[in-house]
Amino acid sequence: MELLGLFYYWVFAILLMIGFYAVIAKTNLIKKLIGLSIFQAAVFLLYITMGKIDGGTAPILQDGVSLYSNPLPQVLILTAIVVGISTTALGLGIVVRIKEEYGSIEEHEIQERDRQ
Amino acid sequence: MIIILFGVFLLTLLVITALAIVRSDSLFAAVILTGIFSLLMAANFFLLDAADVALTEAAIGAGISTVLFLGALALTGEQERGGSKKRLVALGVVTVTTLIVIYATFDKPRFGDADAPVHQHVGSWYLEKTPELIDIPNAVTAVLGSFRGYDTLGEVFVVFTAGIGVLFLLSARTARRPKDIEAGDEPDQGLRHYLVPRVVGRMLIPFIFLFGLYVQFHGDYGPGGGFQAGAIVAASVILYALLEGEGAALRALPMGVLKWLVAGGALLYGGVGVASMLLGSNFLDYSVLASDPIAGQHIGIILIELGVGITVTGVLLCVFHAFAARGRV
Amino acid sequence: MTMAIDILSWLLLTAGGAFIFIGGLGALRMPNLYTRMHAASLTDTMGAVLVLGGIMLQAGLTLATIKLAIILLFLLLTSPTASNALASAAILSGLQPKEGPVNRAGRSE
Amino acid sequence: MYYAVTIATLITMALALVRALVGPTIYDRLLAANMFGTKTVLFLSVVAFLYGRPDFLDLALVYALINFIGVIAVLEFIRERVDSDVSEKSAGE
Repeated sequence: MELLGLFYYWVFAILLMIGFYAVIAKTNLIKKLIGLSIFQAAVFLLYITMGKIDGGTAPILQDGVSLYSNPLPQVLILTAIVVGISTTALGLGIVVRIKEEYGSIEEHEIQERDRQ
Repeated sequence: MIIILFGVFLLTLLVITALAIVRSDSLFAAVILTGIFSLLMAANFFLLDAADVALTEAAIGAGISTVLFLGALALTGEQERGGSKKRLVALGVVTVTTLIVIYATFDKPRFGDADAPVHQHVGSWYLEKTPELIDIPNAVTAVLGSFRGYDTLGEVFVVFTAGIGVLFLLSARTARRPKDIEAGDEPDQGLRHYLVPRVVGRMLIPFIFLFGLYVQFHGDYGPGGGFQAGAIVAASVILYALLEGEGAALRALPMGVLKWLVAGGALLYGGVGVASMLLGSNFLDYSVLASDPIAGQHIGIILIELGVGITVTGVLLCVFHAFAARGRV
Repeated sequence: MTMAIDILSWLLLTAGGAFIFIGGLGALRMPNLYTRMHAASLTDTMGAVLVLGGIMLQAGLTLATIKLAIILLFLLLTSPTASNALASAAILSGLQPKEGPVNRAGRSE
Repeated sequence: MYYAVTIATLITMALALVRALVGPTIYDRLLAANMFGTKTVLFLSVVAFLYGRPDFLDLALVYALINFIGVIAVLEFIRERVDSDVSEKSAGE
C-alpha cells in the first residue's frame, strides 16, 4: 500500500525525466516541444496526486458526502493545461518561422547555418 | 484499494507511451501517441478525483493539441533526422536526477493522507466556505472564479498574450492571408472525398457546439467552466474547418470576429472587476453586483466564466487558422 | 423485479467485457489492417452497446441514463464513421486488402 | 461486476497501446488510437458509477465527441501531407 502510493510519485519522476531527456538530447525542435509537454504533464500529475484524499471524492459538493479532495491543486492545473496549450502553440509558431528562415528544424543544422 | 491498482496500471501505460513517444523517429506517429498519452492522463486525473481537470485535458489534449501539432508538422516535415546528441551524457544526467527525485519521494506524505501539509491551509477553508459565501456546488469553479479570481485573470491574459504572439509570428508575410481564403472560392475543400465523415461530422457539429455551451453554463453545478467550454466550442469550429475547408469556416467566423473575441473575453473579465470597483468594493469582488451578495457572486462567476470561454475559443481558433493559412503559401 | 434487472444488467456487463477483451485481442493478433479494423470495431460497437446498456439498467430512469444513451448514440455515430474514413484513407493510399490465406506478417502466401 | 468490465477495458487499452506502438502502418496506429479513445469512454462511464457520481458522465461524453475530431484531423493531414513518408506507408504490405 505504501509503495503503491509512492508509485504515483515515481511515475512523476520518470515522466519528468523522459520529457527532460527529449528536451536536452533530441535535436528536432518539434520533438523538444513534445518533450516539454510530457514534462508539463508530469508536473500536472504531481499536483493532482497531492490533492487526492483517501476516501474523498471530487470537490463538487453533494448532499451526504463530507470528505472531498483538495480543490486548490485542481484549479491551478486546470488553468495550467489551457495556458500550456497556448504556450505550446506559441512554441510551434516559432518553430514554423525557424523552418521558413533556416529550412530546417534540426538543431545542429540550424547552428551550422548560423556559423556560416 | 482496487482503484489504486487501476491507477497504477494506467500510470504504467503512461510511462510506456511516453518512452515510445520519445523513441519514435516519425513525428507523425509521435503525435498520434501524444493523443493516447493525453487520454491516459485524463483517465488518471479522473481516478484522482479531479473531474474538472480531466474534462479540460479531454477537451484540449485529444482534440486541439493533436490538431495544432499536425498543423505545425504539415509546415515543417514529419521525419526526425537528427536523432540525439550526446546521448550518453543526457542519459546519465536524466538517470541520476530520476534517482534523486525518487529518493526524495520517500519523504513525501503518504498518498491520500488527509493530514498532509497540502490540505492544512486554504484548501479546506475553500471547501468549508464555498456553500456559505458562494453557494454553488462546484468548489473548483468557486475557487477558480471567485476566491482566486486574480489568478484566473492572469491566466486568461497569458492565453491572450500567447494568442497575440502566434498571430504576430505567423501572420507576417504570408502570400495568402486568412482574409483571402475567406473571400476567394477555395479549390481546397476539406475532406470532400470522404462522404461519410462529412455527413456524420456535419450532424455532430451542432451537438458539440451545444454541449460546449452546456459545459460553459453548467460549470457552477458540475464539472465544467469557461476553459473547457472554450476548447470544446473551438473544437466544433475546427471540425467544421476540417470537413468543409478553411474558407467555409472563415466565412462563418471571420478572422476579424475572432480577434474581437480574443480581446472581448479578456475585456469582459476585466470589466467585471472594474464594475465591482465602481460599485464600491474591491477589484473582482462580485458581492456588490447584486443586492444579495450570494446572487452577486453567481452573476460575477457566470460573467467571468463567459469571458474566459470567449477568450479561449478566440485564441484557439486564431492559432488554428494562423497555422492553416501558413500552410497554403 | 429488481433482481431480474440486476441479473440482466450483470449479464450485459459480462458479455460486454468479454466482447471488449476479444476485440482487443483481435486488434492485436489479426494479420493486417483491415482485419484488425474488423476486430476493433467489434469493441467499439457491440462492446459499447452491451456495457453502456448494462450500466443503464443499473442507473434506472435518471438523468444518468439519458446521458448514457447520448454517449452511446455518439459512439455509434462516430466510431464506425472513423473506421470508414480510416479504411478509405488506407485504400486510397494504396494499402490493398489481401485475398486468400495470409500469414501472420500480413503477406499473401 | 463493474470491476470485471473495468479490468477488461484496461486490458484492451493495453492491447490497443501495443498495437499503436508496433504499427506497422500509420493507419494501424490511428486505428489503435481511435480504439483507445472509445475504451477510455467506456472506462470513464464505468468508473463514474463505481465512484457513485454519475454526474461525471459529461466527461465520457466529451471524449466520445472530441476523439472523432482527432481522427478526422489526422486523416485531413494524411490527405495534404507535404513530404509523404513512403517507407511507413508501404511497410505493412
